[in-house]
Amino acid sequence: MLIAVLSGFILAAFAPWLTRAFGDKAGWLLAILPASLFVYFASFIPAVSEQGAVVLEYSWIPGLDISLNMLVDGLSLLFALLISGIGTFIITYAGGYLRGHEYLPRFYGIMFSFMAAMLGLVLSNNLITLFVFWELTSITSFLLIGFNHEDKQARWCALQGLLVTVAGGLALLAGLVMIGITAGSFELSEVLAGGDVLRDNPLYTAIVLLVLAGCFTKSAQVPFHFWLPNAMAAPTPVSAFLHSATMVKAGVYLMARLNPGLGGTDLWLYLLGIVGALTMFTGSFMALRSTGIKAILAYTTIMALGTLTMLIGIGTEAAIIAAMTFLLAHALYKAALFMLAGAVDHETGTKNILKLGGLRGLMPITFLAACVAALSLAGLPPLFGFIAKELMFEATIGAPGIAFFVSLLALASAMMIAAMAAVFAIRPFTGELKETPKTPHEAPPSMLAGPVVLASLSLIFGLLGFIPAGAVVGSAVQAVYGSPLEVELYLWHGFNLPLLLSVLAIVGGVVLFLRWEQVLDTFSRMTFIDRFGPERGYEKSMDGLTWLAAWQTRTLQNGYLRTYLSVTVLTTVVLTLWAYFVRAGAPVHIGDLDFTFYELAVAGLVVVGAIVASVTSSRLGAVATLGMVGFGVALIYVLFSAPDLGITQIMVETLTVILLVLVLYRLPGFLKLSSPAARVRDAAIAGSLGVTMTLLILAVNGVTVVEPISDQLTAWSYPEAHGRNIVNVILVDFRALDTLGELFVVGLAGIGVYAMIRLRAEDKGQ
Amino acid sequence: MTSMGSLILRTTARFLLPLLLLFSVFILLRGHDEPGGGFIAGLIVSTAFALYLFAFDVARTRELMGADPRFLLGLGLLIATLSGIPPIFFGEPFFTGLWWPIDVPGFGEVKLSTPLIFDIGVYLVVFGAVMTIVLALAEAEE
Amino acid sequence: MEAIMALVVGALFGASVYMMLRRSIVKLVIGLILLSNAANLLIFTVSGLTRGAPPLIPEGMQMPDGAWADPLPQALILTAIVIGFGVLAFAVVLIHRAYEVVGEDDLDQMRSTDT
Amino acid sequence: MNTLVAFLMLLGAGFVFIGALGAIRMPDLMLRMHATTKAGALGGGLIAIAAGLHFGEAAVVVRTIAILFFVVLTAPVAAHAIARAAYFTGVKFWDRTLKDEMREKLDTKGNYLRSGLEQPDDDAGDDQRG
Amino acid sequence: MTLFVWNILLAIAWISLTGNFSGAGMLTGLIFGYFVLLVITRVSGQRPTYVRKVPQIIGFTLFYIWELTKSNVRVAYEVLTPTHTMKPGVIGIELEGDTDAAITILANLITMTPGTLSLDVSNDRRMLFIHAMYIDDEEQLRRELKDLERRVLELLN
Amino acid sequence: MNLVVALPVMIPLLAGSLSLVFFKSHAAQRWIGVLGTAALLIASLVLLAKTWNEGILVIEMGSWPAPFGIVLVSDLLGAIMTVLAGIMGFAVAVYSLPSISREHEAFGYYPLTHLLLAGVCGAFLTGDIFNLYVWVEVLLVASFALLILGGTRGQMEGAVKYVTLNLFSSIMLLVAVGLTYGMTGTLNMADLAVKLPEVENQGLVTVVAMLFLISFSIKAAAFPLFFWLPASYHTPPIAVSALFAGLLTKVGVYALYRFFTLLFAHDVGYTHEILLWGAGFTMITGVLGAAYHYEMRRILSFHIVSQIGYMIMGLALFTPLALVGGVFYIMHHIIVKANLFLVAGVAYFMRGSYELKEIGGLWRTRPWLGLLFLVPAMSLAGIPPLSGFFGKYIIIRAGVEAESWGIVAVALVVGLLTLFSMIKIWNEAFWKAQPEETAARAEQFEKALNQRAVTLMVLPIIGLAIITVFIGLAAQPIYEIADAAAAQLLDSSDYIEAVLGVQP
Amino acid sequence: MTPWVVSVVFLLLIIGLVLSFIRLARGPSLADRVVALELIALITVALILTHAIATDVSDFIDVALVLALTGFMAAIGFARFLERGGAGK
Ligand code: NA
Ligand code: NA
Repeated sequence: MLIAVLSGFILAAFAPWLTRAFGDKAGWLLAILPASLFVYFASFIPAVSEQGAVVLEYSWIPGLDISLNMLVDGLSLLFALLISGIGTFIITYAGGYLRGHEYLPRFYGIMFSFMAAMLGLVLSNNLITLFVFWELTSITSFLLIGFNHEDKQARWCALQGLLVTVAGGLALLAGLVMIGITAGSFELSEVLAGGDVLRDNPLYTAIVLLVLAGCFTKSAQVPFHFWLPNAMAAPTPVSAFLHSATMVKAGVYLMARLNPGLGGTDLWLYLLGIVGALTMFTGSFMALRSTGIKAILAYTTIMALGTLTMLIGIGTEAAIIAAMTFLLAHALYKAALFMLAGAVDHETGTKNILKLGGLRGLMPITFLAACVAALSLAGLPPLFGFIAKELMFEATIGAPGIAFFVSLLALASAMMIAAMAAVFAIRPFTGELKETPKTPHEAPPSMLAGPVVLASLSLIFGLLGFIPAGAVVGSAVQAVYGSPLEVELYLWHGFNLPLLLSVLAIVGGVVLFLRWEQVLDTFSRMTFIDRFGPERGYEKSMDGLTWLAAWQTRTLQNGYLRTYLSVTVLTTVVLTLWAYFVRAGAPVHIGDLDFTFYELAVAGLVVVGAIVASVTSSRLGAVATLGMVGFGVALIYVLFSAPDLGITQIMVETLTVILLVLVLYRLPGFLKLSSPAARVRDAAIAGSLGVTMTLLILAVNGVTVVEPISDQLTAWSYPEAHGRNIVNVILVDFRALDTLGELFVVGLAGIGVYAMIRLRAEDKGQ
Repeated sequence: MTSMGSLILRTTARFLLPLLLLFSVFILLRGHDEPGGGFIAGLIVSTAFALYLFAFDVARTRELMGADPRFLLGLGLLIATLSGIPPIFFGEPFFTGLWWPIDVPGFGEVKLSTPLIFDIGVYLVVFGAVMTIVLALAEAEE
Repeated sequence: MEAIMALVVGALFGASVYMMLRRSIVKLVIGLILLSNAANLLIFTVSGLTRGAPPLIPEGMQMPDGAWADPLPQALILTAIVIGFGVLAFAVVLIHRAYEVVGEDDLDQMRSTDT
Repeated sequence: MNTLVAFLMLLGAGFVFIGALGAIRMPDLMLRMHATTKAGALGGGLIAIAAGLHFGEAAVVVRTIAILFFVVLTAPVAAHAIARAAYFTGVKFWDRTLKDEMREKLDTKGNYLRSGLEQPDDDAGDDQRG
Repeated sequence: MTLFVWNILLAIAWISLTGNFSGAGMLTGLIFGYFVLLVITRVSGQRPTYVRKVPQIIGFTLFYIWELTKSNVRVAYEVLTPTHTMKPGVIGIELEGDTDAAITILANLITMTPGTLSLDVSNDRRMLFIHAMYIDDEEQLRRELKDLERRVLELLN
Repeated sequence: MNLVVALPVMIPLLAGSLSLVFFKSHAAQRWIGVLGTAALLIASLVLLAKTWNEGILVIEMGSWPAPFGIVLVSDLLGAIMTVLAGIMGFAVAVYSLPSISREHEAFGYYPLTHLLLAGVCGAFLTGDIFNLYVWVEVLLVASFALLILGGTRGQMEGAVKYVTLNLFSSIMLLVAVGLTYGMTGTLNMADLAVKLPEVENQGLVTVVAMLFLISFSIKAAAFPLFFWLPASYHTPPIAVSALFAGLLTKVGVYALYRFFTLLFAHDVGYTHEILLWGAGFTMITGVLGAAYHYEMRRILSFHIVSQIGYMIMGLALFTPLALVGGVFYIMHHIIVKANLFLVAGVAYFMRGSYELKEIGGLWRTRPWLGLLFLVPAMSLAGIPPLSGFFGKYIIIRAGVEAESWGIVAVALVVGLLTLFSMIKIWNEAFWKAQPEETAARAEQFEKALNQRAVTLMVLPIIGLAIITVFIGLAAQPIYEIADAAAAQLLDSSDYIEAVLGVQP
Repeated sequence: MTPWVVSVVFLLLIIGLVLSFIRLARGPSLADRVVALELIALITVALILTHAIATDVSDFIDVALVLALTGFMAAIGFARFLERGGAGK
């Protein structure tokens, strides 16, 4: 199983090479993998039907509770079959659609990675592994959406899709981690078995909100739906795959997957039910406003995602059955429709439905398949879509608390979708042939195989509902509902409210279709939707981010060294003094005030010298004063028993002065550059550091050290280290490593100075 | 011509140079027992050559030094680092002092040792580094 | 005496930071030199001040006579002085080159790399 | 012996004090240098001798002699260097300065100083530096 | 020859520094001195000719210190009295000696004697310019300086 | 006695000295460059293996027993950091062969690199606080010199800020070391771990801890002390930037880890709370800076800052898992961040600019470079299954467990913004077509491209990318090492016993 | 050594130091400052020697020796600076 899941990644590495090697036939060849995977997954059907769920164990990072365990149950199997099944057709389709395209080889590479990621996502039994694959789908779909990357629009759309889904993904990660910690396990099979632990935990609300943030963004729920139509920038095979069975369904998958663990509460019901219903309605409405064939399909996808979310939220038996049925139905017709749309686009060169017409004669197979798939989309018998729609109405009617609201929105959506299905299936193909950029003719077999098969399946499943019911939908429902349910799918449920609603929907759809151009005209004048929609929100927040980033960076990183230094010094002062007063209780130990007048005088001269150096207006005067301060410091060392320090200080001071003199001779004199106010401010900052240091010394002055390590060093100095100058012995023996480092500092400074002076590259600045 | 044309300074520099050189060796060797050591000695010898540089010019100073100061710098670092290695052949950690006390006439007991070699490395590094800097600066000026 | 030295060290820190906050790169480097001195004196002070007793072992003895100043801080300071010297030699030349390249002694003219 | 040491110390300190006072009181650079160079060097030297006498050990004595030697050797050289440089850069003299024989013989452009004793055919540009 | 003197001098300096006045000390000093000279004299054309006689150096050092003391008294008087009686000026002194050592020693001595300060030697080494505190009696001053020069040259020859 | 503990310091010191002795021979320097760093890498791997097998290793330099002499100590954290330094050193040495100009070589590029590594390894391994100061200075001065190699105006201006602020940091470190000695009379870290708790006024210990915190936070470029980094890191040759990016700030982070687990764990509620706030702001300010910029090296530089926040967050939360996360994050980050700079360098060699607005079309012509960019870029952004994800995951999980919601939220949002700026680079440099205005220059650079040079530059990139993928896919062994390292950090007794030879 | 002698000597030297410092700070020309610095170096030599006598520790004399040897270097450096045309204002 693990190999099956990861095989996509492996093939991805070789796909570009294979594509180049096999040229036009590569699509067929490469499709063997998803096809075999389909067969492989199908082989699990009996076991799953029997046992409900199979967990296959593979370890990965046990220390972090991350495993590669695979959970094969009805839900994951349904998805796995869709992914591999539809994937098979997509791969062949892409071979035709992108024939000879410069990027076809890498396209296959990304596509297989994406497929593998999707499989991993739906099959993972581990929350974190699931997330790993979740993010991989985001990234790979980013690469797919931005496939035509030299087009600015495509890049923008890809980025948008990525940011929205990854933003949600990060929330999801937090939610999943919380689930894992709360439930005490990161294995789905265990988490879902103990749903009450989650629901009773105080973190439950947070978990739900975080997880749903991930699911809603991924599955394009209102108000995050805007990225999805933009993702149409991708080539059609990608759209078909992303929107029918995979990427966008990941959110739905996860909601369904976690339903046994998180569902069954009011929060879940209202959030999913209402957001889903609104999404459903928004999708339908926006579809009705659109003229691009891919845009229409994108909005109907949003509708479908909303529907699924709503159904999972409702969570009744009927709703779950409806959800899984709808899921399958949608995957079948939507993939077909996308591929057909691509075929039309590919052959005519336009996506605008208003510019298409009369293709029936030239593209008969396309037309036929489009009709079947569209009928399923519209929810007309005898297609599988009809069954799904019936079940949906049944579920909305039975929804606890929000039945009226969701039923109403469902009806409205159904009408609009029926209309759009008709628009899609009829307008491009009927009427008189219109002038298009390319001369249209029927698409090649590689591009028609998928739609034809999938459309046929819509028909077959509609007529023979027991096939899907028995094979996977039933198991999937069981997985989502949390316990086994009887699932039967037929076209005819008798005369009941759902049927009435269906009829209403179709009638309304027909009306809308007939007056579509008027409707379109009216709706497209409602531009406020574009101006105030959530996409504006995205744009505004991107602008805000840009502004904030610019403002913050220019403010903080403003280029003024003294700002940097002031901030650094003040941070030092505040943190140190705060701790000094609050934690240490402001200790001050003056100690004995024993000093001679000359010690005092030397100390005073050092201070006065430092102050004079810092205010003098003569550059070399400052250097000379510095020299004096240096001699003063040397005197202090000598006065307090440090002859070596005295000598070193004197030598270093002398050399420093020499260096300064050598260097400064080209530099101009000081100018009074700063204002008096600035000088006062700087004096305050500088003074605060001075006060801090004084206080620190006075505080530490009070600590008596019992036995410093230097006592032992002194004792060893002569007998063990053969030296009478203990300081020198420390330097060359006890702490030779310090001195070695010190040497390298001096040496490095030498090299650095040499390089700086001698290596004068062209000045590339300004 | 260089502007530093003081005959008095040149003469003094020539006179002081050997004295300072000798003094630096003295400071180096006795550092272990009295104030001094490689670092101070290195600075003194650098001062001596800096004086010479001030009195004459870069070319003459380089000529007098013989080796490129950067070589002395590297050599000093190498000596200092290598001085820490012999003890490992006696099963001791790096920088363990090895002592070969020799009664050198005129200096009493001269304690030839790895710390002394280390200190000689220090001396060379300081000398090399300071002269690298000073000469580079003086050259840049000229 | 430690208390007085505490004031000296504080004043040195203050003066050096004040210099570093000027716009002149020359003052900046002088400030750095003072700062280094200040830190060394701080170590010297907090380790305790001893008069007239350098940490040297007289001939014929195994230990210093009577009291002696703690040699370890002295060794540390010596190392720090040398390191400071190396670093400052670099800094001194750096400002020299920065001046040559930028043509100004004014730090405010050196902002092209930040934003 | 102690008295001698004390005397030398006091004398030395006195000279140093006078030198410093001169540095404050004298009206121009050259005159200040007359004070500091001599008084400082002698003062320092006397105290060095005092130290040598005080300790009385050979090792210390030679060191104090070395101090004396170096002080006395380097002080005039430093003074010369500063005075010469200051002169070349046109330092202001006290307004009661009587004459300056050097000014007209100095070619500041090439820092060339003539003696005024040259034969007309002497090559003025010939530099005899060693 | 001069090199050998130098070597001896360095050896003396060495034993002075080490305080080890033994034959062995002298030997070590000679060895180190030799190495120092080895380093120094690799540059040709600067064979030192400064010093010939060690005792003369010592004698002259005493003279030097004496001159130093005199000059200080003079300056001290000027500094300590409230009014300035100086008559300063710059004058040129013709030089007789022409070795580096002679000129340098003379110039330094002049700096250390009362009221005079060497400024510079002309490039042809024939004239020493000095700053003097009192040039009211210029001839007297020149005479004194000539006398000093004679002593220096005597010492050196 | 464990000689191997000192080898990661001694090898680069020797290599550096030798390079200086042979400063006239470029060939010798190059060979020493590659062989020396390779030796360092091997030695550090041996050290890690030995530390893993035998526990904390100690060498008493000069045979003087702790706490009197200086000891080098290799615990797992130290050994891990050393290995990372070895990897970086070797990768950059190879990368430098074609990318560093002859002139730079002539002026000490190789010895400077060795000595930088020596300083870094010394800082990682030393068990003595003053010795740490010394090594920090070594690496600092080496970095100064590397930073100005080339002498452009930008380098000079950046260096003035870099030098000033880092010197201030060093001075504060020195002051803190001095105060510590004044309070305890010892410098040995293990000894301090014993003696600091004996100081009567524990508040005073906190005060000194603050000074260490300031100093190391400047080195680590934490908020609000990071200014030096974005001002300078984008100015030197790219190989140098990569080395800096990978290693330098990590020394600060390492020191924070060492000090605030071993020495200053007495007032965690106070000190680590400050660290936590710092971590949060560091993440945010850094990532916003990156969002603002359009020059690759500047973007990457600000990301260094931002990522430091995660590492400090691991320390600040101060739970076992958080420390694991922090250690894991450090390991991941060093590899990834350096690699990004290296990739940017290759892009530069192909297009002649680091400005995103001036380059493009790389994905079209050089898809392999795109993949090599994506690996570290996505890892940096925390995209699974690359190394960065697991680091982030562990830290976030630790944050959730500690119920520090604020910092978790910040960490997540910053992850998103990191992705944003990585994608910005991707979109502009790789996806966008080469802009017309700069096409001529790009063509010129393409023409001048030397295939062998590109190969040499790409090899280390591939190597680092493989490590990134490996840390991700085979996270378990890395996790185990990080876990053991964190355990050593949390329980100092092993460290103290290994160094002082007595039970604390 | 008699304490009062030491005190007087210190006093004179310290006053000298202060006076030189005033000259150092006031200038006016760079040469004046350098002369003052020279003098300060000399006074420092004297102070160290006095301290050695006062504490009876001869080791401090080495410090004075080094200072006597190298103290004039700063002056030479400044002189060179002046001659090179650095107009230190
Ligand atoms: Na005179
Ligand atoms: Na970094």
